[in-house]
Amino acid sequence: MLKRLLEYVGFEPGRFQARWISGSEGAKFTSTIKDLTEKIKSLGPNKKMRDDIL
Amino acid sequence: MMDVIQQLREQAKKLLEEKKVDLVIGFGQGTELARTTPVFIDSPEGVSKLTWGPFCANNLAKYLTDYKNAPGNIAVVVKGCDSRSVIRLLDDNQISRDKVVVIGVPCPGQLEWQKVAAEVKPGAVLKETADNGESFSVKTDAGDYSFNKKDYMLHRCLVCENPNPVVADITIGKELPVKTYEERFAEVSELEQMNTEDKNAYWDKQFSRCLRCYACRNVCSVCTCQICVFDQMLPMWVSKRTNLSENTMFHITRAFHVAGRCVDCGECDRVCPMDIPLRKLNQKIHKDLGDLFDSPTPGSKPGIPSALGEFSPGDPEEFM
Amino acid sequence: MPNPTALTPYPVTITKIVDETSDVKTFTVVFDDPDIMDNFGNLPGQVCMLSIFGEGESTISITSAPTRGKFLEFTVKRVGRLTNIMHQMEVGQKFGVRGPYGNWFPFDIMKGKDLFFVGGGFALAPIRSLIDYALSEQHRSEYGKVEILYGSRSYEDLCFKSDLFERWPSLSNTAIYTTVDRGGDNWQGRVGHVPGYVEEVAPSPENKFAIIAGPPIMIKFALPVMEKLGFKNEQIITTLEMRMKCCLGKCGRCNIGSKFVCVDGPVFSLAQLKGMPQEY
Amino acid sequence: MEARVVNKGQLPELLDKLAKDYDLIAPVQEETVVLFRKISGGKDAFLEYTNSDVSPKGCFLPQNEKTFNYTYTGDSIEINKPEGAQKAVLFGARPCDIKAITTLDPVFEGEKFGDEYYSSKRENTVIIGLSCSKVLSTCFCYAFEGGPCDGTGSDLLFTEIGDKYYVEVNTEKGKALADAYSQIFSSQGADQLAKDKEELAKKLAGEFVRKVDLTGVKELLDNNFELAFWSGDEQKKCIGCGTCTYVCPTCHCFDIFDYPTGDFDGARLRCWDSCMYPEYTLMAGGHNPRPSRKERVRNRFMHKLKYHLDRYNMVGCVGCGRCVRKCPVNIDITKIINDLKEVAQNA
Repeated sequence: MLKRLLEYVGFEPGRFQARWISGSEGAKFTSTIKDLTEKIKSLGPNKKMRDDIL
Repeated sequence: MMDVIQQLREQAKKLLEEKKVDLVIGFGQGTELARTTPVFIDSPEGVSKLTWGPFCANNLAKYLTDYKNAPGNIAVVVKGCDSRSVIRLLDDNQISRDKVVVIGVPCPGQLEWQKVAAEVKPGAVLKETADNGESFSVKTDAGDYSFNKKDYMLHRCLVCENPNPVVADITIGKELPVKTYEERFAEVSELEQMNTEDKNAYWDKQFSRCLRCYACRNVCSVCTCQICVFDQMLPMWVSKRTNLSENTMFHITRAFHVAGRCVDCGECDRVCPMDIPLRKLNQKIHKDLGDLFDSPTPGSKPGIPSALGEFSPGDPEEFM
Repeated sequence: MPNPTALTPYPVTITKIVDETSDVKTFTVVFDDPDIMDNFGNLPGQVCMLSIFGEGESTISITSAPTRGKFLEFTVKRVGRLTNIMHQMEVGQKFGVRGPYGNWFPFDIMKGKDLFFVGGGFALAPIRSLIDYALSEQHRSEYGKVEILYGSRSYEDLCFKSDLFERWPSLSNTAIYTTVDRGGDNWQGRVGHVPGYVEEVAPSPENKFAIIAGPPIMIKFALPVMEKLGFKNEQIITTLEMRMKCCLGKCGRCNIGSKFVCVDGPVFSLAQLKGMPQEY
Repeated sequence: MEARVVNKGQLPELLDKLAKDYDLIAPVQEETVVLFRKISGGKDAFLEYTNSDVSPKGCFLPQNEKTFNYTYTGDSIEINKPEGAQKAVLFGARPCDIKAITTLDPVFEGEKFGDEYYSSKRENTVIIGLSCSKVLSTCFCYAFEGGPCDGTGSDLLFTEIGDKYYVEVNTEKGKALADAYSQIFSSQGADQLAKDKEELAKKLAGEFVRKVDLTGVKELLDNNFELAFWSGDEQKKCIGCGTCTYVCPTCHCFDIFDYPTGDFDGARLRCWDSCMYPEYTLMAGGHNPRPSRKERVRNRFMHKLKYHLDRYNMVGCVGCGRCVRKCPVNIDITKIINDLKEVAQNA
């Protein structure tokens, strides 16, 4: 739901990801993070919700 | 609508006289011809303040939580959409059923007051309104006017699901057929079709106007937190700055925080002083709730579980 | 020269920290710029805005009298975010101060009179500046007898212990009365609430000003006692606190009726308070 | 008083020039909303409005303002203030909103407690007003000695008459600007237009429909803080949002807080705040002097109708009618004034 809402207000698909990983699933965690960082890199710098002072 | 007003006053009077309730919350004539204002009546003599018509946009169920710890019972006048709020508040245990007398009035639609005010002679005094099916006639001391529903109604009324209250102890007036003027999620679908960049540009333009007056939050009947996350100082999740990112954060959070509880009364959209189309955010959630969880509009039936508040093994698992 | 209207604070360095109680500390600070220190011109009763950059500002009364030297003292109770950080600071560290703001105790019209101070708990801090002013070498002769009646929950909660038990009693023509709500092994003095003690000490209102500061509940019960003793509203002076942001009468929140506590206060006589809405 | 004439056809040219020489702030339309923004030329300005949705007070007291940047390690402090304001022109503000700025002046430019951020903008900005051509049903500026063509507070006041603007030169600052663009500001025909303007002002003055009479209200409030009226419907229906205060041209309350951008760096910001929020007066110890809506609603209207008068001898309302239009539940200051007047008469 949140993912859909975020994409609806203009976040790139893939910018927000959620995975359910148990504490015992170390391998899944590493592969997910690797996958995630690669995808994020391919999306380039985030343009939305930049932290400008004013 | 004069007969509805008459009956409304009689019923309210009876409730107060028989001490079944201590307070009646209803609509009274506002300070503009095409506006009403909430009235709080605690004596039988006060019922003449009550009115009804196509200018009763406010969702009075909002006020029920103000009185949840007050002694005595409360009667509240609700339209179909507002009655969904009552159900939601009951289901969320925000108020107890035996404390509330729901006076339901089938609603033929509500007009946007600014649009009406632009046509009517300034300073005119309202005499009478009537529902003519596709339009409302508005009689004033400065002439009679007719407003067709398609052009003058609030957008939420064009896609109304429940013209008749879904919960009511007393119903005043005749049941009305469901009549919609456009497909319910037409606007949402149109936005969904846009590419990411255009969506982003669209919402940036909307959110950049936000003053963060919190009218959308405060008017919401299902915003029932005692201390809102946006008011918290320790830690400060969202600051008082009104820049684009903080505003975006606020609006996503607000919309998502009522996901599954929002009854689609459209009040947030109506009250926004900057005309930000807030309902398009909530409607997106409603559309997804329907698509993913087959969930009806929250509050449209008593006892339906909140789609995001219950777990079912059959729920879609996009993140497993 | 310091510009009191600026929203920018001036850096100060902490030269001394005294633990008053478990949650109250007194910070002695000196402005980094000697020119500002020399010309700060604070008067007893005034307040300052203390800045911990990254957290914000807080209104704190100046606990020290200008007569005691070129430094400022702030007695700070740990209640929120900013004060929490202050309590973790050490001698030599810096924070920001702007001010001085607000009015001051009417030490001019108090001249020639006896002063009777009534303090409860942490609230001895804002009136201590006037006590020290009146007891200073320069001004001691201008005032009559200085009496201080002070109480707190327990011995541990008494602030300014060295002042109370050593410095002030050693000065001429003073009387110190202390009381605590609950006694203990380390307390041989009086046990009981402040209002009751005031009734017992029964100061005569003649030629006297009473300066009262304390928690609302103490004030509530102490005022009838003072009235019974014959004190007039004009003879009773107190100091208030409110949430403040600018301290310049602009940000709007500290008003009581038409008065802004930050510029028209914090010092008010009971006569003034009675003419104001009860909204504090 | 001096006057000039500007051809309507030359206005875009004037605005283009002003945008080049100054920061030009003018009304613009975004979707259905009219608000004041910095514009780059005549094509962006939207002058066919009656009353903007947000007032131009933000030109002088922006909703978000940085007071300084800091670097703070606990052992060292560095503070950098932003530079003073740019030269600016506020064009097309309505008389009520300009009058509102004159009610902010004593707050921010008082002798004892000036405000450098406000003053710097105020000094560097030329205010060009634009008379109203219409009166809305929510307008009541006449009740505060204002009017649809009133020039109070403006440096220049434009009044649209036919295909021309009649321009009143109200200050030296205004005169300097008119002289600097003398090829656009002519003096020809000003006398006739002055008469036309009088006519227009008279006509518009007759179009107000709201009856607002402040007689006795101040005296009532002076002598009565507790009134049963404040426990009535107005506070019951208030939902506690900040709309009225944020759209109000005379509300000036703000919050000051720090925004850290790193472990040691950040900025101190000043942002609009609203007396309608519960957190506004909440103290660190948990005490709140105005704990419920009753006290907050009372404070807002007391501030408008009494406190501002007590402090600055000016009513804290100019009758722009924004809060009347924007309040979600139709709390209406004109009704409150009239109700209070009734209370006063019955007392």
